[in-house]
Amino acid sequence: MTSTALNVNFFQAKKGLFSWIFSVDHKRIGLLYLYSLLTFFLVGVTLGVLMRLELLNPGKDFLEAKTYNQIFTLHGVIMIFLFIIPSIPAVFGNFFLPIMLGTDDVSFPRLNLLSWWIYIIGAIMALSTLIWGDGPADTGWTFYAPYSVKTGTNVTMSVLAAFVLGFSSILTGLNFIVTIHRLRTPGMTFMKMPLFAWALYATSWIQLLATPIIGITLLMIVAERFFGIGLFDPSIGGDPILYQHLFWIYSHPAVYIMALPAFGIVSEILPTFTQRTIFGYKAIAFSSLAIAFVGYFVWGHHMFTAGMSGPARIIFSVMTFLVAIPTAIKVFNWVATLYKGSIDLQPPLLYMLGFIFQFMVGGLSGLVLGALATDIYLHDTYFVVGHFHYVMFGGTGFAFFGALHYWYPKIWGKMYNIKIANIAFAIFFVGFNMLYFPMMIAGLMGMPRRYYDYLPEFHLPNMISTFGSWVLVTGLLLMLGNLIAGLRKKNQPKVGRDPWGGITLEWQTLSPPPVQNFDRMPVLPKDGPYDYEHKPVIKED
Amino acid sequence: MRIGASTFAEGVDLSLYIIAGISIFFLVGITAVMIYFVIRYNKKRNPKATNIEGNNTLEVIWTVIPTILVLVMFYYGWMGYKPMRTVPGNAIEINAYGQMWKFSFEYPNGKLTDSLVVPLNRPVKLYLNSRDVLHSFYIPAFRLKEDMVPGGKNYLWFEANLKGKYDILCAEYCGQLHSYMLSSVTVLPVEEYEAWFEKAPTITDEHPGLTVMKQNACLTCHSQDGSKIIGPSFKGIYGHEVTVVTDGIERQVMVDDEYITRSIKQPGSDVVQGYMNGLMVSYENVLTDQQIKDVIEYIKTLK
Amino acid sequence: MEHSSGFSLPNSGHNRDAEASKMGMWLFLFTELLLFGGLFVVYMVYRLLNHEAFLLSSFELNVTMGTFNTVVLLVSSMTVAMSITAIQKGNAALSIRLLFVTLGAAVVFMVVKYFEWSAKIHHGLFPGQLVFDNLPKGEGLFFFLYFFMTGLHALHIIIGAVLIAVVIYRTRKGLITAEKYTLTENAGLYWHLVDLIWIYLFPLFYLIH
Amino acid sequence: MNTIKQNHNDQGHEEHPIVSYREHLSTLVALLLLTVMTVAISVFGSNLRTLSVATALLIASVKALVVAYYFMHLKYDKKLYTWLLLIVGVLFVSFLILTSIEFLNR
Ligand code: HEA
Ligand code: HEA
Ligand code: HEC
Ligand code: CUA
Ligand SMILES: [Cu+2]
Repeated sequence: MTSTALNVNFFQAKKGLFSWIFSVDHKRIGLLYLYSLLTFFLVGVTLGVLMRLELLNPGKDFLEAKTYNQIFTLHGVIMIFLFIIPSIPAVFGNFFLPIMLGTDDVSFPRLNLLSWWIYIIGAIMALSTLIWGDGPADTGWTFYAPYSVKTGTNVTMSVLAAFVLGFSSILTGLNFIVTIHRLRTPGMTFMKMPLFAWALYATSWIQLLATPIIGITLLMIVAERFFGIGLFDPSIGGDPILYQHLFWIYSHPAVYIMALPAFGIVSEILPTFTQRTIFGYKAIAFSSLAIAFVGYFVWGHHMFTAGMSGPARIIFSVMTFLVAIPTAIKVFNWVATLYKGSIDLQPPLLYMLGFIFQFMVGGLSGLVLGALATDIYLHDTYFVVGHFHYVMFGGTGFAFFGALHYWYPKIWGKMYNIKIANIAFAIFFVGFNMLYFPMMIAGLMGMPRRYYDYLPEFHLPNMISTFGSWVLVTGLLLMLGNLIAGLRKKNQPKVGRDPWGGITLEWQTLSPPPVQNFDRMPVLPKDGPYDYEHKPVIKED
Repeated sequence: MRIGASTFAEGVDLSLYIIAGISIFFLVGITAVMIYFVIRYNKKRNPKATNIEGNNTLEVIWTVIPTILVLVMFYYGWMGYKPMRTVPGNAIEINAYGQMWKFSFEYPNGKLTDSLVVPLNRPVKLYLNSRDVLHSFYIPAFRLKEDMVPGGKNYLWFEANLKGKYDILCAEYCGQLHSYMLSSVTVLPVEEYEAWFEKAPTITDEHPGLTVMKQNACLTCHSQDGSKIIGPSFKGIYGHEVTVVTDGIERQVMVDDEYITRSIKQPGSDVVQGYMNGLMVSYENVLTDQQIKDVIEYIKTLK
Repeated sequence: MEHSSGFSLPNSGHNRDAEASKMGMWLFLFTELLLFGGLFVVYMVYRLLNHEAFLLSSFELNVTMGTFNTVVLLVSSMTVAMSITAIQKGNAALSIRLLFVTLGAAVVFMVVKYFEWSAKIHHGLFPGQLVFDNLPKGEGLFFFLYFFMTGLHALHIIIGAVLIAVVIYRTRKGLITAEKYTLTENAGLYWHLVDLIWIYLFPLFYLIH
Repeated sequence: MNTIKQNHNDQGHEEHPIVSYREHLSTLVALLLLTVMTVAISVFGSNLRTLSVATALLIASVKALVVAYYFMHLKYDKKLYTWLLLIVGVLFVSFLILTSIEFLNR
């Protein structure tokens, strides 16, 4: 490594495309992820809006049944594997974990770059199914056998894409665990680590220990399609339910890969905008580990109607309820953090309040699904669709955009228009609830999911939902437009090191940070990362 | 929610109300507290924050209370579900089949139907089978759902307690026309049911081959008018050549009785070019030789 | 401007950190364990469902060859472990020699494997072959799993062997020394994992009758 | 201009005890003995049936632990690694237990 000036920021250090796509700087890699992720997000979201259009009225509107099936599958695959699983860890984890730990990079910078490349390769594989053969898979993102083995669409390629993307996820997780163990700045014990780092730590363990299972499962689907032997087919003694077990052994823990980093974001943003220490640091930190661990033993709740044995249904139902407890603990601690704070209602905090509300709706509807009697009724209906959009989009998605608003000045050294950001949030919030709440109603009325067409009695909720999607589109475009406009505006006043008054280490350095992250030795607050009592004075220069 | 028409509805609805009640209580309560805090402790009103590190008593309280509530939820869920798996001994036993994209039912006396008719206030047990991929047998009004797994031994039972006609839907994604895999269940008073049950199927002047095809869902994949659905259309194929792939080698065959029989019994042996192997399952053990003959006769008439 | 000159962060991701590399390797090994773990779950379930068929099919496998390969792998594990001791003591030549023994063992293992597989394929037991397609219920699963799991394991042997070859090359070049032998250690860990998995594959496929 | 000098020295280099050749050799001998044992049980104890599978797996686990403990240096490394390996083991075994509960009660 050559020596670089301390106050040259990481944007200026080198120029040109290659200095980005082959950069080993964690900040640049984080931004690479951000740009690629947002691109795929827009593709996924466009597919979502198409589906809503088709579902506006019963009967055929403008899509073929098969096309519709391919669209929701691709929508699911993109949103899960390309957007929500990598989202917060790969973008903000990469960018901010090393800075928050007071170091200059992750433990394996080159491996980090490799993860991004693998991610891109996987993404290209997934999207390539659009243009050749019989089009994208039409199986649903769950790839349930035996249909996934029989259909003529490009299942093999989609499945291999998910396999490759899994590797990227594993390598990122591995990198973060080692970084957290090895590179904390002296004096930062585990109990003085920011909660975002804790959340990433728990997440990384899930990425590491759950992803291989889906990898091997998907390989078996490929082998089965290749040799046509019916590994999950009863005609040679196999069992189709076994595939579902293997799939969910990964995919349930994976929902916590999506949720835990978002919890970390909330735990960062709340103290900053209340200017007080977080309530119950230890409870929040350890509940992440508890969720990660217990989350491994609940996968069966996706299969209550699949013909599982009685005892298994009961065990999985109990475990599902137990995993809700640590989440409840977190919610209570967050709300308690607002108590006697000095609250500054800026856009990032708005997103967090939206997060807490919507995540509660999603999480509590998860409890409805966790109970045996009600799940028998609601399984594979739009109630489930409502549930997971509330937790994934209303939860993690909102946390992602909140984080973007929070760290925006640090990453780019500029500021967006706060007023427009607030308005965009309001539209976004209203649109979101208008889009997804009616889905839960439709589900309660008994409308199954993955339906290209529906009975007339479900018309009203579907119509409202489609209108909601248009409101949501408006909000999202306004939000992104505002953020982009903020970057392009010339001659704005420079934001300082610490525009929001936060005290975790990233606020002690320049905005944007220099290549080596710090231009002076960061100072740890006396009692833990949120010790606003002894708020370090951050000198501008 | 729809009105419940089976004995399970009460238990399911009760657990739904309990869980939803507790949930709404927490949702509204927490949201209200949140909004109150945001207003009460706004920067303007409260310029100086008070640092509170935490409170162990509170942590214990809000761990224990949700744990209890959650176990209550589990209990009601379990109690609502338990009767679904305890089948009374005197239940009427019916075989239910799912296949792409049609339900069919076989009554103890051999009667075949594609919609279900059941007596009021009498337990009925369905054995769930699938001929191809996963399906799920869903009657919202009965609060019942159970997957049809190929080779599986899944079952369900119910006792309808309200007269009427209710939807049956397929709730597990099963391919192109999944959303059209619908049927209905009619609940009749016992006497009417018995009269229906004894009645022989009405004789129509429909071609027997067409009846066989309707009963076996052939027409969900094969059209009679030349359009392509999942499989090739039957229109005008008899007596013409088609290109098929046999063990990876393309060849031309004449569509005759022998070829059609083979296509029905071993659809994988000659796969029509441009179509996917494995979608059509073998009907070797489903159709009798006479029925296959009828089908062939009928295909001949489609010019 | 007030910067402390010559300032450097106490911990850096760009420094050489032997402990971090080792930790990374262990974490990677965990993922490998669970990759095979998924297959073991499949194996267990299908064995529960098709008990007799699995017993019958396992007679097709050659216990002598399996035992021989087990011994080969165990010996090679020891030589890798010893090569670390050698390099720690500064004896590069010995370390290289021991690694060559390991490499030889890998080749022997693969040759034996080749004979086993070709015998099975000769009998038409490979998925897609005629005999395989007509096997009774359950036996097909056994052979599918046999080929899938031992095949994946063989792939790991090859990767491990390449890794060891790299270590040999770098030791020769003097890039691995008594002070700096992380690569040897990590290659060793990987190789032991390959051995560890075989320790389970062997009884599950060869010894269940 | 002020610059950061990247230092290339080792970070947290811990002392590594050197394991003797002797210890490795005796480990191998132990492993070989265990192998002979399993094969013998399986070949000569065929009337034990399921029992023999259980013992075979038990012996395999002992072997695996020996490999991990001596060859893979867990004995000399930080306790952290042993703990992590145990957690992974527990996790995997619970997957096995949960799935077998499900399939045995069908
Ligand atoms: C971010 C992703 C995410 C998260 C965090 C969750 C969280 C939870 N999920 Fe969800 N889930 C999905 C994503 C997620 N889920 C997806 C994608 C699917 C569908 C997959 C598919 O089939 O395609 C799904 C499906 C799904 C099912 C299967 C439904 C079916 O198909 O039949 C079930 C059933 O139990 C379930 C339950 C739960 C529960 C109990 C939680 C819990 O963790 C929630 C805990 C949170 C709370 C409880 C709220 C906060 C707490 C309070 C407000 C305090 C008060 C609380 C109490 C009194 C307890 N989920
Ligand atoms: C993070 C995850 C995520 C997100 C964010 C979304 C977002 C959306 N999803 Fe979601 N969805 C899933 C994950 C997600 N989805 C998953 C996993 C499934 C299950 C798939 C399966 O069954 O296998 C699913 C299934 C699913 C269904 C059920 C399909 C069915 O069962 O038949 C529907 C139906 O309406 C739907 C709708 C939408 C809509 C309207 C959005 C909206 O959020 C979209 C909102 C749109 C905007 C906010 C604006 C977008 C901007 C533009 C349109 C401009 C484009 C501009 C340019 C390209 C320059 N989704
Ligand atoms: C799930 C869809 C599906 C169902 C149901 C189905 N088929 Fe098919 N069928 C196909 C497909 C796909 C092909 C073409 C591939 C092949 O030959 O296997 C085909 C091919 C055929 C052919 C050969 C057609 C030709 O043009 O050469 C005949 C005859 C046939 N089916 C008859 C039937 C009959 C009779 C039934 C009902 C008892 C039936 N099929 C039910 C999907 C289906
Ligand atoms: Cu049958 Cu969906
Ligand atoms: Cu889940």
